[in-house]
Amino acid sequence: MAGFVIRRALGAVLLLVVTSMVTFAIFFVVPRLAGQTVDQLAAQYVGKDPSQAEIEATKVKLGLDQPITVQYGRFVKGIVAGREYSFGPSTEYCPPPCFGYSFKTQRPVWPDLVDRMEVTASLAFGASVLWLLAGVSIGVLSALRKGSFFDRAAMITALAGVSLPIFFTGLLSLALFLPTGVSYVSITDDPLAWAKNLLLPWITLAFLYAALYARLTRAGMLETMGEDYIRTARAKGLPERIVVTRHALRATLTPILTVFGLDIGLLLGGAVLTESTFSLPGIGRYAIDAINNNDLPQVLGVTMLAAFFIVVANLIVDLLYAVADPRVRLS
Amino acid sequence: MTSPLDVPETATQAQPEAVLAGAGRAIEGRSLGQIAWLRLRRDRVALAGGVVIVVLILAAIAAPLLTRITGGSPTDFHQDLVDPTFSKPKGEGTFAGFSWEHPLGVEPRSGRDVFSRILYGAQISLLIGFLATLVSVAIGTLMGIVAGYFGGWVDTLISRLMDAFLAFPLLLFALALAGVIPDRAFGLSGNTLRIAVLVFIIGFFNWPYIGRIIRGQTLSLREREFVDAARSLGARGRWVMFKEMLPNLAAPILVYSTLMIPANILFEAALSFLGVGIRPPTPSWGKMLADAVPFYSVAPMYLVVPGLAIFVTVMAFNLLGDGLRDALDPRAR
Amino acid sequence: MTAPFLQVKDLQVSFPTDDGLVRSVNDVSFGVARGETLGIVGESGSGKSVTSLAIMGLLKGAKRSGEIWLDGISLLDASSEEVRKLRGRKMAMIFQDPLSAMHPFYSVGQQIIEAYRIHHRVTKAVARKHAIDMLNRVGIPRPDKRVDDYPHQFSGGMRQRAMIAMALSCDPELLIADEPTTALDVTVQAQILDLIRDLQRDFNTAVILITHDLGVVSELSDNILVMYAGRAAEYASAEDLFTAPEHPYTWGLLGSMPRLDAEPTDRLLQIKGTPPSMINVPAGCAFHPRCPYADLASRTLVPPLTEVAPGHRVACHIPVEERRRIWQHDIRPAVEGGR
Amino acid sequence: MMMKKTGLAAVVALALGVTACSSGDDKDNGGTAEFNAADASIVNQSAKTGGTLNLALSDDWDSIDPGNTYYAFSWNFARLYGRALTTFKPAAGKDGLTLVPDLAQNLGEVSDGGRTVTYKLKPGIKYEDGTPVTAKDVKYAVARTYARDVLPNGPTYFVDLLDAGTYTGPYKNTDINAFTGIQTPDDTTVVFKLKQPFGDFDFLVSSPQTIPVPQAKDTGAKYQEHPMSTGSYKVDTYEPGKQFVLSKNPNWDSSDPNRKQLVDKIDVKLKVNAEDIDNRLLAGSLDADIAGSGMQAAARSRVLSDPNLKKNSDNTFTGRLWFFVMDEKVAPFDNIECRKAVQYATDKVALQTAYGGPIAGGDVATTMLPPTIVGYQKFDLYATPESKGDVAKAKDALTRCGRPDGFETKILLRADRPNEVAAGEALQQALGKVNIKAEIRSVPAGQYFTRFAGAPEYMKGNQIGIAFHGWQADWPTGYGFLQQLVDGRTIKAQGNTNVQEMNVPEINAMFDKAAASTDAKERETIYGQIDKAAMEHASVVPFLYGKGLLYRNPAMTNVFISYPFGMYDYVGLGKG
Repeated sequence: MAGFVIRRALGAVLLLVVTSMVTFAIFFVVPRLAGQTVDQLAAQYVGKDPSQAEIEATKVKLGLDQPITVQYGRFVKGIVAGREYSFGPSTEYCPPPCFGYSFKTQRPVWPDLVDRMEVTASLAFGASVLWLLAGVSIGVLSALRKGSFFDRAAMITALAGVSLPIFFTGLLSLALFLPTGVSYVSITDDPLAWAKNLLLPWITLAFLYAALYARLTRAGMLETMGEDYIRTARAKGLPERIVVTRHALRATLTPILTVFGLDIGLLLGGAVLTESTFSLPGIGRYAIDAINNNDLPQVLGVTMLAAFFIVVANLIVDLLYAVADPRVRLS
Repeated sequence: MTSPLDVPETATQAQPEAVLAGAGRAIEGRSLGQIAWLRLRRDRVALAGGVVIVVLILAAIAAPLLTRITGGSPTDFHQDLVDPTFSKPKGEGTFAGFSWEHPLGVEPRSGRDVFSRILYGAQISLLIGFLATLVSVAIGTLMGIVAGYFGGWVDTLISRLMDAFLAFPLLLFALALAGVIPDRAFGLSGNTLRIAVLVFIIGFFNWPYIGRIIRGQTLSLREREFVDAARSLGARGRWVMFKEMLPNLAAPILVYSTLMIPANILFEAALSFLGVGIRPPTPSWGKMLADAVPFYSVAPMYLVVPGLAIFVTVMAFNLLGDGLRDALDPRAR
Repeated sequence: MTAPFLQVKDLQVSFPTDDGLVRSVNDVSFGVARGETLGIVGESGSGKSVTSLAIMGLLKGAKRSGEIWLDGISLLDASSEEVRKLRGRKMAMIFQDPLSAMHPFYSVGQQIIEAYRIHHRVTKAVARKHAIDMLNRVGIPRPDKRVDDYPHQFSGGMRQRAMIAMALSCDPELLIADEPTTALDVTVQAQILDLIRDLQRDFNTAVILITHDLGVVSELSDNILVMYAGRAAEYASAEDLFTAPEHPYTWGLLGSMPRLDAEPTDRLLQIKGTPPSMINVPAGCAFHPRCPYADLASRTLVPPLTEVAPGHRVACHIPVEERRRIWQHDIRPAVEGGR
Repeated sequence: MMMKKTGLAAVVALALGVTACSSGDDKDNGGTAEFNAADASIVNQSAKTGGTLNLALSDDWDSIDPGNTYYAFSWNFARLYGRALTTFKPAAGKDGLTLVPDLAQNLGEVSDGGRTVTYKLKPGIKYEDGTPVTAKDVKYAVARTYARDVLPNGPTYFVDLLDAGTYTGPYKNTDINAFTGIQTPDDTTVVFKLKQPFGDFDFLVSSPQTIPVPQAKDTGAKYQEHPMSTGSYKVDTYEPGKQFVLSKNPNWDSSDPNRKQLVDKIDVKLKVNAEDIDNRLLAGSLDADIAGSGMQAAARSRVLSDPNLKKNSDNTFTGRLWFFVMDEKVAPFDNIECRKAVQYATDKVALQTAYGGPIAGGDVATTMLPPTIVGYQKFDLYATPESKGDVAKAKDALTRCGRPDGFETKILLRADRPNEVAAGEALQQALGKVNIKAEIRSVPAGQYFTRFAGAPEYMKGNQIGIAFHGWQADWPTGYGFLQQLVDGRTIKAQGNTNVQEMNVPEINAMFDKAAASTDAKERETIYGQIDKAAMEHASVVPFLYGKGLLYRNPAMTNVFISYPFGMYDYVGLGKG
């Protein structure tokens, strides 16, 4: 087991390193290939009417004068060990994980990300509770009453759910229920307002995922209910209730847990569309703004954070899977 | 006369378990495709999806004809039909702006005909949906077969690659890439280039989904006798993969292609919604939704119409895809 | 003589499907007494497994008719809750593939304990003790350790032993073993069969042994029912069936028996063609497309199951004398020549 | 491209046909709440103190460091916590365009043929911590804006204008004496040394870049976390990207005629969703939208259709001009007749409707100078019926251009600005009627001026004939508005704002003449001439004088539109 954990953890780290390289390459190399010069990039952050000298100075400040390998090295060093940054008269140490300072706002990226994290996490976790409850229970009921009116209605609704773009359901629900829009209130400021404001985004997001999970659960449940060991359980004389809960559900939910972990990991890296639709200042919106502003430290920070969540979610899921499924743990 | 219980070359072994799978086929002489079609024909919901898709495709192709009958070109302004102060179509009520000439109303600012924009938007959505799927399926199938067939380090490498792809925040990358499309590249320019790049981005980022499925199928196919037979006859890897295995993968490829098209249509809509789609004034559904955002309280139908267009299209493909899967793989029911 | 412990009369089982009603079992009758073993033999789809599941009440969505009496209780008339209480306690079942038949997430011990505690109000500790005893009983070494292992940690044979321990944990009076040895290699097969025989003796259990392999039932069974396409083809005592089989299908099965003393591949006697689809059963005698002796009657009329000797019933259109002649002159030498 | 605006009130009143004669009269009586009341009068005049002023911004602030900010609202707001040498008179209507001394005792004393401008500081002005403000602090404040790698946001007028050699700011060389652009003979005298005369210099020093900064407290890019206040309020808490709170500055000189200190606290929330701002405004939990850019469609329609709400709103000029330019270096726009064809073909009403209509978009424009800028004169060189375009005249021009069958070109605009895209599509439509086939090319806003429209090489290389442009003056005079747009000597390889590459020696000379003139009236006349001359060149198609619908919480007191900034004046507000 320890070997397994270490192996998976090493794999995760490797994946993160690869991700960071690819991200770096995409955001540094591709714009160059598309014709953007480093001068133009730097000029974006000098303000109005920059002189060549000012552009050069800005390039030095942003580190854009260095070869890409050096820039990448600095980037990695910042994350691992932190970096020193000059603010004119003062120099400040940016502690790890240091994703650098935004070209545009000149604020360190990491605290901003942490800030945004609260919004995205609130959105993701709130919605996930709803969709797990709704999706799994509907999926199980559908599977148990396969072919019934409930099953048909639920599955058509679920298919509709996965067929609706979230920005459409989001906007529609805003237009119908909350034309004034949503504004995020921190849970620490006012938990009630927090929940009230997030309710609509939660439901919208949960609708999509609940639809996915209902389909997934139903399929998994049907497959499990056809397994030999379910027949064995019945042959032992177990009441159907126990067959369903202790035997079928346990086996069905384990792979769903995997999917769930990955979905949460993906969402924590920024619910781009949901946040855009509801104007929620989360990681996803931050990412879009960063990309639109060409703000490389922000882009790198947010991409790495998103990749980190996905990779860590993967890792946790793997480990949880090992806990849940003795075949994985003990082989 | 030989004894009836002798062992003729062609006889099936009386080890009964091994032959069950082929039972239906041998006796009824129906191909898997025929069975699937029989099943599909009974699935009214899936058929309805198929009919909607056919109608949509025809409508998209015939868009110039259809719009000539109604409101004209998707880019013509009719600002006499909009109220400039409130940025909404003239008239009262939810369906303000709807008329015979403009059966789905007009845009709040420009007065452009929504119906024709929807039809022309269908061209973009369907085109990108189909082509991107083609790209995904091509890459995914190739990688999946190679990984599944060769196994070993090739499989490990490709599988890790797929993991890595799934670990990337793809939407962000797609946004970043689509945001830097140059004006001219690969001998293409303008919207042709944009469509090509969108197809590539969407297709390229989605191949691991189908790749995983094909890999799994290949792994199980590899254990089947006919592959062994081909190999023992000296067939080389490429031959076995593409002449022996590929035809047997047709069913899953068909099913998952059908299910990928709607996903890709949604992806395109999302990119357009976020502002990196086709250039104006060419209409696309996602862009229409994005355009509707500031007006959703004053001109709600402007939001609802493109949203429903996406919904109906995606739903139709999903229904058909589900139906196909049920028909081709009854166990998945 | 009183009614046997298990009495099945004119059992019919049918499933509604997209392609119409499929009749998986037709007019099958048999009885099994305590301490007695019935072997049911047939290819896949012959209805043998469906028959056993019909007895257990484990068929979902199937229509059953006829009669099934277990120790004086009519299983077809009893409520599903009553039948559930009988399952595990009065009748138990062993399945073909113990790996897939045991829940992968629970230890072997947990699964035996669960089976025991459903029918006995005892503490977990007591049930655990019982589980260890049962594992010991079925010959699993160091049962106090292995009780906490998971199914996938057992070897195939051990798993089947554990499965048997689980099935027998509540002292059932009827044990149905559905292909208990198919998934095992030959030496282990023999051990498991020995185990079943020993346990049957100890517990005085009625056993139904279902298999496609005549070899398996040959030594264990008192009576043998050969099924084909959902119908009884031949029903006889084990001795009669092996010495004087009367149905061409039985002959085929005899010919295809793998034996320890022979190279199996080159001397197997085989039956031409494939088993019929239950969706589209051939008219008349279902076996006629594969039967070299088929005549017009075979193709049009379903042969009735008729008694040709005491306790020996056959469903075949070939006149009795003709059958016996073919057996004696053509088949027997071929089969025994193989021996 | 961000800055301020101004209005010549009398002209404005004529142009608008509203409050025609009231602008001068009402302001002392105080206006009552009615539609557009704050445009020409001070609404709810009151000296009542106490309460909290709640403001919100849907965006992020570039910086609240007075030396590092370039938004109009920010320059307006910065006056709450900092006093520049001059500022605008706190008055409604055209009076508000009047420059008055603030930190200085008087407006600039010009000497040395216009190359030296001297200001005397008012005595006794202190920072929030009680330390006195000295002339050196003003010098330092300007000097630090030279460090563009540290403080990149502000404008570069001082860098361009002051005679300071290759000075690069006080961070690499901390000796402030190295900066020769400003001399401080004593603690109260600030002497600017200019390379050449600059007529609007008093306007220039009204920018927050002259708000004094004590060198000892300067933390460079981090100074925004706590700028030292000289105004009536000081920054209490500042959470970047979230909010900040201002409270009364106890060391503020209460004899300051330009400010009030009525409310106890000013609370600013950042990154609040725009719909939510409107919603809270209407609910009264918010007093004003700090950006002053106008309400969104939903709230707009609510306000305009409800008289009780409408009376608390003002439809004001934002000081912006929206226009298209034709690159004179890209064929066929190197031919003035082809440019005129576009001028005549353009349907400005269609553009107006596309850009948001008369309330949210603005008034149809025919000149480059908006009505709220000193120097505005009304004229229309390319008049068409109802401003809806004239196909016949356009075709005539095309024929004269030698392109009777039209031509193909491209329209460049910013993809992430829906109004802009809509306007581009409207122009495309109008041009299509005269067979000018224009393809729309949309690019990311962030690099519009560094890489696309602002890079002549890109324009020429990609044969971009037409580009969208929007402009707001850094100070409300013709020079402040026009110089960066039409002075041919400002054309540069990137960051170019003279996108049409107009380089006409006569026009360039007029700017020099205006700069050298010490007579404000004469300057005003020249600005009008420049506007006309530029329009005659036909490469700029102005179509909208930007407007927005602002909403004022009826509980606010002393509310009026500041013409220089095109939004409510923030320094005198109170709560009733």
